[in-house]
Order: sequence, then C-alpha cells, then structure tokens
Amino acid sequence: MLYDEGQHAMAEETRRVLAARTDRTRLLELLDRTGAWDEAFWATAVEQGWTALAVPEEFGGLGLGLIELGLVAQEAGRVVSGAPFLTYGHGAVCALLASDDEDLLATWLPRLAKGEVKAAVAFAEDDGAMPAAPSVEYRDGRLHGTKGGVACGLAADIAIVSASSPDGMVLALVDLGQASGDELQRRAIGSFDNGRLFADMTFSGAPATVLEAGDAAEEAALDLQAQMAVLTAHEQTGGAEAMMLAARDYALERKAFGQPIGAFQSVKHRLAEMYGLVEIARANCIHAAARQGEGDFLEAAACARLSAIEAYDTATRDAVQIHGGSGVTWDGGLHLHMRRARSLAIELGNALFWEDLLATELTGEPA
Amino acid sequence: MLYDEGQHAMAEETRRVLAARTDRTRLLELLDRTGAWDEAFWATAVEQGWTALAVPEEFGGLGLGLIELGLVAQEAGRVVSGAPFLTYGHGAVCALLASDDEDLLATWLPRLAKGEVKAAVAFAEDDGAMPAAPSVEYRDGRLHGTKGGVACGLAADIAIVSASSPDGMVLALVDLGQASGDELQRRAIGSFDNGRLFADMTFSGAPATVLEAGDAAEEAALDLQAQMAVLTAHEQTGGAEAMMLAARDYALERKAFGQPIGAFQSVKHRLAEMYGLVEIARANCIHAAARQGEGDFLEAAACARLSAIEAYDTATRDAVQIHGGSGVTWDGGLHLHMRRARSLAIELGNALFWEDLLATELTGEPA
Amino acid sequence: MTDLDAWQERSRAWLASVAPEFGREARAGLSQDEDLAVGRRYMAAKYDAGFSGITIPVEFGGQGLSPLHKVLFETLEAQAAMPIGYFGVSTAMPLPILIRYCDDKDWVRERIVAALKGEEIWCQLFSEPAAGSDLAGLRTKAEQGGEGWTINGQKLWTTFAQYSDYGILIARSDPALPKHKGLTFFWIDMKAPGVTVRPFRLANGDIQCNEVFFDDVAVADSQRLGPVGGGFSVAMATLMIERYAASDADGFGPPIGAFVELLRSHTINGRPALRDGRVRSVIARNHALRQGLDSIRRRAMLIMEAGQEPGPEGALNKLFSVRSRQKLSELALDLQGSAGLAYTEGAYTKADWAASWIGAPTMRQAGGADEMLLNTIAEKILGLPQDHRPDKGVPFNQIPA
Amino acid sequence: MTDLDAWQERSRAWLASVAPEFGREARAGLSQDEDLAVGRRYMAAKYDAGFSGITIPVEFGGQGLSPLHKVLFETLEAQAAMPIGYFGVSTAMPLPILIRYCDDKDWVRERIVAALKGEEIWCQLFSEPAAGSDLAGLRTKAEQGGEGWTINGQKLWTTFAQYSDYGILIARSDPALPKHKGLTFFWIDMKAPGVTVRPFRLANGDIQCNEVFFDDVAVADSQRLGPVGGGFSVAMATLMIERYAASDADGFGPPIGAFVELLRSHTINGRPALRDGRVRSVIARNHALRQGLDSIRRRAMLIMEAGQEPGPEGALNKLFSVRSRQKLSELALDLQGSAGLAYTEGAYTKADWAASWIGAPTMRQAGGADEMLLNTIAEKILGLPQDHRPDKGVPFNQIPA
Repeated sequence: MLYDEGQHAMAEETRRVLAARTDRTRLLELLDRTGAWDEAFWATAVEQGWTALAVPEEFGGLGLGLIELGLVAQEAGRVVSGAPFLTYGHGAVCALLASDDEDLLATWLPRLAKGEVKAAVAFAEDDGAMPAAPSVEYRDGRLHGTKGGVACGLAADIAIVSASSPDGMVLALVDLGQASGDELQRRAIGSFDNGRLFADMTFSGAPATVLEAGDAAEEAALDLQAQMAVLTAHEQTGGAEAMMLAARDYALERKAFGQPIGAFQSVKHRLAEMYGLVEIARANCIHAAARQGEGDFLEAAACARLSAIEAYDTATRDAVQIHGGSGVTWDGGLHLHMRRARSLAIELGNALFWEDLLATELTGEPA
Repeated sequence: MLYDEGQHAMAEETRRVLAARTDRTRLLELLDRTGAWDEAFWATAVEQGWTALAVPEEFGGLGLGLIELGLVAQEAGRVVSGAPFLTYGHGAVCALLASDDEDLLATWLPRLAKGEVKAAVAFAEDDGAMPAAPSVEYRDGRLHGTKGGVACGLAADIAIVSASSPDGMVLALVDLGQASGDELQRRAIGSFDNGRLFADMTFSGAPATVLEAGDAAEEAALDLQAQMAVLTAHEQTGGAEAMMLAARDYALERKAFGQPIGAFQSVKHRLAEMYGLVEIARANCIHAAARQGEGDFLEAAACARLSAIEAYDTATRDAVQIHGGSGVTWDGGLHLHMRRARSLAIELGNALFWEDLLATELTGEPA
Repeated sequence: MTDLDAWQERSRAWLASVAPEFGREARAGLSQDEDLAVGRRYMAAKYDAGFSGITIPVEFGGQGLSPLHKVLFETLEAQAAMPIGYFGVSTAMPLPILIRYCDDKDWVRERIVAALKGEEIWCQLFSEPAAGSDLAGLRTKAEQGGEGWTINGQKLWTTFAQYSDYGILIARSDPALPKHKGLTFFWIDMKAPGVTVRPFRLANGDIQCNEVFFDDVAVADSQRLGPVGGGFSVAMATLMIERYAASDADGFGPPIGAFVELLRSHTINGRPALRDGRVRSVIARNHALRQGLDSIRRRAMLIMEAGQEPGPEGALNKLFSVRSRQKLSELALDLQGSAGLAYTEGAYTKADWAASWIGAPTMRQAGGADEMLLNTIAEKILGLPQDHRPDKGVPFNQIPA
Repeated sequence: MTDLDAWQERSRAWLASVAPEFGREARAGLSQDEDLAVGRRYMAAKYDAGFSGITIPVEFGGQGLSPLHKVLFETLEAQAAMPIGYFGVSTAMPLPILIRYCDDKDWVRERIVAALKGEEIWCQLFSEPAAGSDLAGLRTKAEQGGEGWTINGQKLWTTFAQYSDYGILIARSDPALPKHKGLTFFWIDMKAPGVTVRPFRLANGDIQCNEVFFDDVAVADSQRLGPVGGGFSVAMATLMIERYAASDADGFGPPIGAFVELLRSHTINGRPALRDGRVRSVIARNHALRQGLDSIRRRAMLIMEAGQEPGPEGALNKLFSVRSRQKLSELALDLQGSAGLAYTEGAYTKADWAASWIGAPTMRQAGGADEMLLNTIAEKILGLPQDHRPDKGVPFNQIPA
C-alpha cells in the first residue's frame, strides 16, 4: 500500500496544524491535574474534521477509514498531543456500525462525527484486556459491575461496554449523561498520564442499549479492539519517530570530549537501531490500516501493535538516555513521551495480550 | 566464598597443563568423525587425578567437591577441550553415593576415581530433560525403551538411567559392557559437536541395578542434575571468558580505518557487556559450588546455569562478530566454541527447563 | 565475623526500635519540607546511637570502623526505608574530602558533627550545562586576586542545594591549560552573597536538583582543597567513592520477591500470571542476574575484610542492576492492567513500581552514564584504547564550543 | 499488474515443471562437484526457458525486463530451492559492470550468455586479509608498464573462485594517493599464469571461499574497467547491488511457519510447546518483525514499479532479518532436545535449523557487517557525523600498518 497524494497532503497539513497549536507547557500542566484534557487538540480535531473521517457519509462523515485516521494519529503521537477521544470515538463508531439499529446510528453517528459527543470503550477488567466472560453484568436493560482504568472515562459522554448476559457476551452502549449518580460512579485514577482521563467506572443499574450479543458481540469487540489498536500503533509510531529525531538532533548539537556526541558509535548505533524499529512499526501500521475488513486484519493489527509498542518503548528509553541529564528534567518534557509510551502500552491490551492473540492466529493453538 | 590458595594454585596448574596439551587441529578433526573423543584430555584428566577429585577418600578419591571440579571444568571450557566424561563421571559418582549399597560403591567408585570407567547419565527423552514419568521402563531387573541424545553415549562403560517402574521412578545403573548387542543398541548421532559422543540408546532388556526408587530417586536425580549443571556452568563460563579475551586480543590487533577496531565504541561496549556477563556467571558458579548440600543449592545451581548459558551464547555470538570474516573460517576455530556453546546449552536441560525450575523454587508455582 | 555479626545485630535492633518514628509508614503523605524535618531528627538520633560516620575517624566525630561495618548498616537502613535521602550526598563525599584537604581541623570536626547530626547539609557542585559525562569540560571560573578567589559561573544537577549550608565546588582556575589541568577545588558557603539556588523539577515530579549560579562570589584561599590546578584528581577520587556507594543488586528498585508477590493474584489471558512462561523467564533471569551481582558484592566484602583490594567487577553493579530495574518496572506496570496506570509522586522506589520505572532513567545517569561505565570497563579492565578525543591536550580556551 | 501476474504465473509453472530434475530432493546427498554439474544444467534450462538475465538488455542476451520481474522470479526460485548458489555472484555483479565499462561489446555478449547458461563462472576479487569492512585499505598492487599491467598480491573470501573462469578485481594502482583514491578495476582470466586459487573451509564445513594469489599476473589495459584511479566508485556501485540483492525477511533462514510446525509435536516441561508464553512471544515478535520487513520490501517494489526511487529503509532488511534468524535458529535447536544435536553438512539454510544457525554469522558479515550497516544508516539516513578516521586523506603508503 502506498499513500496517495491526498493522503500525503493530509499528513503534511495535520503535522503543520499540530505543530502550530501544541504547547509543551500546557501538556506538562495536564500531568498535575486529573480530569483535564488537551482541549486545544480536541478543538482542532473537531475543526479539522478528524472526528468525521471514518464515519460513513450518510451520517455526516467523510467515509474514509483507518488509513486516514492513522495518519492523524501518527501526527498526534508525534507531539504527544491527542486527547484519547479520537481513538475511542472511532471505537464507538465501529461498535455502532456493528449493530443494525438505524435509530441508534442516526442518533449517535452524526454527533460523534461533529465531535459533540466523546466516547469511551470499556472492555478491560482486572482479569485482562478482553475477558470473555466480563464480571460486569447486563440484566433487564441495565449494567452492574466495575470496569477499571477506562481511558476517557472521566470525560466521556457515552461508553461502549462489554458485559455478560444470559445471551452470552453483549456490547452495550451507555448514555453516561443520562445515568444518575446512583447508577454510575466514575472514580478518577491519579495517573502518570492524567490527560488520558483514566477512571474506574462502577455501574449500579445504569441503563444500557445492547448493540450486539453472543458470538457477534465477541467478533465485533475483537474487530474494534483491533481497529483501535491500529490507530494507537500509529500514535506510538509517531511518538517513537519524534523521540528518535529529538535524540538525533541532540546528538548533533551536544558536544562532549571535543566532538558532537553523535560521532560516538554507541550513540550512532543506538539511533540506527531506533530508526529500524520505527520503520518496521510504520510499515506494519500502514499494512494493517490497508487490511481493514480483510481476513488477515487481526494478524496485521497485532503485528502493528507489537512492533509499535517495541518501537515507542525503545525509542523513549534510548532517547532519554542519549539526552543525558537533560532527558530527565521536568521542563525538558521528554517524560511526556515516556509516560505516553507506558499508558499507550497498557491501554488496549498489553504486549502479552497481543503476542498471545497473534500466536493463536499463527498456530491455531490457544495460550 | 573465596577460593583459598590451594584452589588458586590448582586452577593455575590446570590451565598450564591444558594450554600445553590442547591442540586445535586435533579438536577440529574430531568434528568430522563420530565416536572419537579428545583422548589427550582424558589421559591428562586421569593422570592429573581430576577423575578422583570428588570421590570420597575411602573409595580412592580425594574427597573434594564441586568447587575443585568446577575449577577444572572452567579451564577445560576455556580450551574447548573436555571429553564429557568428567561431568558425567561426577553424575555417576553422585548417583552411586545416593544409594547405600556398599558393594556397588566398592565396585564402581574406585574405578571411576582412577578413570578406568567412563559414565553416561541418561535422563532426557523426547518429552523433556527430566521426564517425571520416563518412557523407559524398568521391569524384572531389566530396562526397556529409548533414551535420546545421550552425551558420552558412544563411549560410556556404565550409564545412570532414569526409568519408570511399579515403585515409581527409579535410578538404575547399567553395566553397558555386560549387555549383549540384542539388549543394548547405541546409534551414533551425527552432530555439530561430535566429541560429545551423542548417541540414542535403546535398551531391549539390558540388565540394570536399581540405585534408588520413588521419591528418593526423583530427589537424587534432581540433585545430580543440578551438580552436573554447576560443572557445565563452569565449563560454559570458561568458554565465554576465552571468547571474550580472544575478541579483546583481536580488537587490539586488527586495524580498520587507520586504528585498532578496539577503539570503536561498538566493539568496546560489546566487549564490556561480555565482561559483565562472564563475571556474573562466574560469581553465580562459585556461589553454587559452595552451596552444594545446602537447602538453596537447586536455586543457586539454576542461577549459575542460566547466567552461564547466556554468557557463553552471547560471548560466542559477539566474539565471532567482532572477528569479522576470520571468525567464520574452519581453521580459525572459533566455531569450536560456537558448537560447544550450543551442545552445552542443550545437554542437561535447556534454558527454559532451568527457568521453570528456578521460577518454581522462587514462586512455589509450577509451570 | 563475630564482631561484625554483633554489629549487624545491634544495627538491626536499633533500626527496628526507631522504625515507628522514622520509617516509611510514619512519613506517608508528608510534604518534602516536613519529611526533611523528620530526617533531621532521625540523623540526630542515629548520631546519638553511634551509627553515624561509620568509617570516619573517631577524632572527627565518627565511629572509626571498617567499610564492611558501613555496608552492613546501610543495607539494613535502606531496607528499613529511613529518611536518609537528603543527607546521602552530604555525608558521603564532602566529609572525607574535608578531612584530607582542609587544614583547620577543629573547624572540620565541627562541620562533620553538624552534618552527621543532620543540622547542616552539604552539596556537591560538579556538573554544568556543558559538562555532564565530560566533567573536565566545565566552565565555572575561579579567578585569583588579592587575598582569595572570585567565582563566576553556573552549576547544574546539584542535589539538594536548596537545603544546603555548604558545598564542595570544582572550577576552572586556568583556561589556558588543557582541559584536565587548570581545575581547582574549593568549599563554598552556600549562604554567601552572590550564590543563587534555583530548584527544578525532575521527570518524576521530584524537586531535588538545582541550578546554582555564582555571581562574583568571594572565596578565601583557605577554602581551597588541594593544590591550585589539582582539582581533577580530587574530583575523580570523589566520584569513585560515589560509584561504590551506589551498590544495590536491585538498582534501588523493588526486589524480585516483590514482583512475584505483585503477580500472585494476576492472570494473563485467563491463566495465573506466575504460570506464564514469559513471566517465569523474567523472574528467573532477573533473579539470576541479581544473585550474581550480589555474589560479586559479597565476595568484595570478604576480600575487603581480608584487607585486600576487591576486583574490578564491582563496577558492573550499577550498569546491570539499573537496566534490570528499568525493564522489570515497565513490565510490572504493564502486567497490572488498569492498576498499573496509578501514580503517586514521591513514592519509594524500592516499593513502588511506577516510582521505580519513572526514576530509572535518572539512575542511569547519576554517578556515570551507562556509556561512560562501558567505556571505563573496556579501557580500565580490558585494556582497550580510549575513544578518539579531539580535545586531548588542547588548551581549554582553544577548544571549539 | 496483469503483466507481472502473468510473469509470476509463468515463472511458477516453469519452476514446478523442472523441480523434479533440479529441486532439493533431486540433489539430496550429492557431492559439491556433482551438485555443481546439476546446477550448470539448470542454468542452461533456465536460459532456454527465458528466465535468465532478467534485467540485462536483450542485445546482451538478457530479457530486458524490470527489477520487479527479477524479484518475483527469484523469490519463487529461492522457495523452490534450485541449485543457483554457484552462480549467484557470477550473474549478479560482474555482468552489469562489464556492460557498463567494457568496450568490446561482442565479447561482453559472449561472456554474458556463457555465464547465464552456467557454462562460465565469474568471481569477485574484493576482500583482502587486511581489508574487510575497510575496503579502501586493500594492498593488491596493479603496476602499469609497457602495454598493460602487472598484478601482485592476495585476495581473500573469494566465493567459488575454485570454479571460476573469470573474475572482476580491484587493486591499488597508486599507493602515493590517499586510500580511497589510487584504486583501479579490472577483469581477470582466472586461468592466466600466476593466478593460484586455494579453497578453504568455513565454520559450517562448506568449501565455497578461497584465497587467491596473484604472482606477476599480466593484464592488458583493455581489461581495465573504468578510469585509472576510479576503482572505488565502481566497487561501491557493485556493493550496493549486492546489498539489495540480499533481501529475504527470514534472513535466508527458515520461515516462522517452519518454527511453528517444528514445535507442534514438542512439549516444554510437560506442556505443549506452542502454549508456552516464551514460545508464543518469540513466534509473535519474530513474525511481526518479518512482516514489517516484508511490507517495506513490497512497498519498495510498488515504488519501483511507479518508476521512483525506493526509500532508504530497504537497508534494514539484512541487519534485522539475519539477527532474527540467528537467535530463532539457536532456540529451535534448544527446543528440540536431543534431536537438536543432529547436524548434516551442506543442508539448506531455509529448511534446516542447524544449517541456519551455523551459517548465520557468515551472513552477518557478507555484504557489510552489522556495524558497517548501522554506521551507514546513522550517517547516510540520519545525518550523523562519520566516525573518527585517522587515515582520512593520508597517502596510503604512509598509513601505519
């Protein structure tokens, strides 16, 4: 898959806009608060129509897909920007599209496209990223139980929740604004990356609408998890590339022992290895985005996710190391990437989850 | 544990003797043949009394232990010498000592101490390094079944074999010379390290003497496997150190771009990392040898084995790489270490076996 | 070993007796200023109990005991999580330097006792914006004139300068000499006119490090430590002490046992985490590594006890242990799922995985970056050539910036 | 893509039709000489079928097709394990060089057809005992006098020189110039008086590499390729071709699918190997890596098809794929238990784990050592400075040996 000219132009424009509107000081301030997010990014996302990119045209979207959303995610990752709503908003779009309830689609998709509604996707529980039998239960139109560490949880207007029901697993939509304080409690998690808006969400009878049930719900959940993972992989790859380039620039500028530290092989080779990891992750991301809807999409998504986790982790670890002391100051801000690398690695299933998923695809053997 | 003066002197003397009597050409020739071993080494081992080191004095030995045998093993590893009889001979000594049959001890220990008898230890089967329920069976004083890839198998005079019996697992001694061609077949394995004398051994009613049965047999088997692993870890550490030093010497001598390649940081840092792995392995080896007979011996042995596997694998891989083209010629002989690193990593249980064993010790949870 | 065993027993008993007053639980939730105050009280109590300045001669207010006594006590003290962080630099490096290079012995004794009791704090003014790994590249100037010296310039990374009463400082006294020459060592009154301290925040949120500015700070010649132009070797001696002081096989992160306990209740894709091969591999390999480092340390102690010089393999500890800590901490966060997202600033790195993870990169820099340690091992132990250094032998003021 | 699809189909069909005669099974147990003879017959058949010299112009006896046609055919040919090893160097680098630099076009056409048919074999005389990574350091002398040149010196690592009829050679024509200058390129008759070829054995037992000695070998000036003193850039062009020719995401070792099949029947401590977390991690991560390399290759092919220059990320393949092959092969041996000890010299590296393991270090050297590739990426792609090179600009005969 090669990006076409329109896609290239879109990436350029996204990069330009984000570079102009991203402010490191603002991002650093977010770390010390819970419940606040990168509002400038979100306003930009709405204004630029990124929220509408992958929504079908009939519902007010642009009818594009993972490739274009991935390009935006990569640029957002580059500047450690990105309120998490873009990724999870896409998750909600996918979940809605998996149902065939035209009323629901007409109610929510246009508002998601316009960015009027922010979404969370709550699958993970203590027992894993995607428990086959969630402890959260769906009974008589209402949800009971707790989802832990929901990204966007503190600000989302709707949530897509996996739950157990007599019909097997269900994917349910909760209109969070409609639930009373007794029916829904959000407990903020003081995190190392507060802009992700992590919350434990406890449902005590919050009303919910079932989108899919049984095998169809499990399939839909896996597909949208994979789609979100591909977007996150783009974001991670963008972050990894930014770290690599920051370290490269620092290595060219900083002198020790009478020469730029970039003339020392330990630094050169570390950077060359980072370059390799970034390009491999990028290639897997592009490939996965292009395979959306194909039989090997899950496999491609897992490849993208695994190589992007590795690239971002290694690039932050090594870029911080190359920066020496200035890599570990608050104001230097490299820890924005360090923190983001970790939160993105945990959200949407950690590396072990995706290793097992990919191994199952490749071997036919479960873990 | 610190080596005392006698131990230091012994290591020095062993090194001196082996350096004088080891001939790379001879070792290279062994690679092209099956059934041949490093006879000069074995003659030296017998002459120097290394075979008697850990045999109790009452049976003609020197009554020393793993520390001294480990020192010899480390020096043997350094020159990729070492017919495997020293390690497996010690295994046989341990197995015999675990029984309380004075006749057996009096029959075999003096001959093992004098090096008149060569031993193999056959635990591994297709299903693992130490199957709890071996497929080889012991019935009515005879063994039935196949042990695969037995080191020393082509030349051993006796074998210690684990087998299933109505009384649970047994450790049995087979006098290989007494078994007829119908009762015992040894099939040579054409290997990348033929001097280890690997053979598949098929027992078709070969007479055997039970040394231990049931839980006692399982305990004894694990203890002697751990003792042999500690010796092998010493051998691996010696090999790793030799590789590190060879690469260091080459890096000082070989020039590229107008300077010794050892002035390039990629080479310097690779060597420094190797040094670290060697010293960590060495520290674990010394510690394990000193813990023989203590409650944490198994844990210490696993640490020694794991760090020695890693040190030897990394040191050979990286030393060969530092040697460039001359690292991969037949006559250069670095592949002697490459091959030995692999055969020693496979013999006595691979890294995954020891990881699981150590994890069980540390967590109380089986795999 | 009976004397040492007794010492260890006595140390253990005393630490247990004061744990309720000074231990981790007692200090939970305190601000840094409050915690510092507790720390000062702990230091005073430790002095009274006879555990302060273990290797410092009795005539200077110390205990006059062996390095082994020191290591034994400090290992237990770290396990007990006592509030000693603020005094680590203060009591480690400056005091031996004062003893060795300062002529006014009465004054030295006063300072040492005050530092040991936690009444005064010392900092160490070494690193500069343009001189991290390359210490000899520093630019802070010491100009001689009249009775003494005038200091101008800027230091960076000065730990706890914001609380410090005194500092030891290295400055360039002659820029016309090659860079390793022309450096001189002083002690400084941190309250003197012209000294400005600006704390800054680290990636983990801690406020421990400072920029320190010197603006025409007057220093008497009696504050000079060592000969004019002899500063580099004084600094090297100081850094060597620092390197060996930082010895913990867990890299000052949580031990493997804590990793095992953390995972006992977790599952990985439906199976108990401790039964997963990846987890078992990580546990086994990190344990084997740390056991090896620990054996090296114990062997070094035995050698020191026998009155000999330990081997060079002691230099491996920081390099290997902190890398192990870094990756293990990342994995510990990942494996906890949503619980891994939580973070409390200032948590104890040996007990908290998030604190351990976010602080690891700082540890990889402190006391010699990984790359410097690898170079040192390659050059000093393995005898490999130095890297190319275009600045070698060139007068400092002629090196292109 | 219809033209390319048709080409691929035609290639697949032809390869399937000749597999019984030339494929791996047909050659099992042959000696190297016997295998070479089969290889020559295969090359002749391939020529007749129109699959030889795919990118070589029609007027020189090739097919005049695109690099994409070449990659497609060669991928299938490698999968089919045809006996092409002996002709890989021969047909890859020397032929394009001859076309570009040799004036006698009829003679060139004759040579190319003979090489493509497997009748003649060419070797490439580059590396020397003192010049591996540092190609410009070579010492073989070419002295001009009378009508032509006299060659003296020694080459090393010359693949299949023992079977070669001709070779391309780089030699030092002016030792008074700095080392990158003063090199000149020639073609050589390997049967000429004064040429001595000594095969030697590699670590895996293969006898493919040779030392080649030149003892007053006379060479006509018409055998010169490119200008006097212009040899380095000719050699660089040649090496670039070599680097891109060596592109296989499995690093010419077995694919991940083979690893999975190998382990299907194995257990690890009593549990199915494919259910062990460590094994699953290795499978998943190596697959993800190789998929990424493969996507890079496929993207490069699309870009080439669009008539553009592919990105620099193609340089990653050898570095990452061969390292992946090396460790995966080690693990494959370890996991097989006693079966992992077996070894057959000369087994096919894409199908045999022991052959793949023992040959991997050679692949890590061939066509640029890892360290050189990393330097190239750092310098050419990331714009980092060159390493310190004391020999830069110094006349060759004044560099200390």
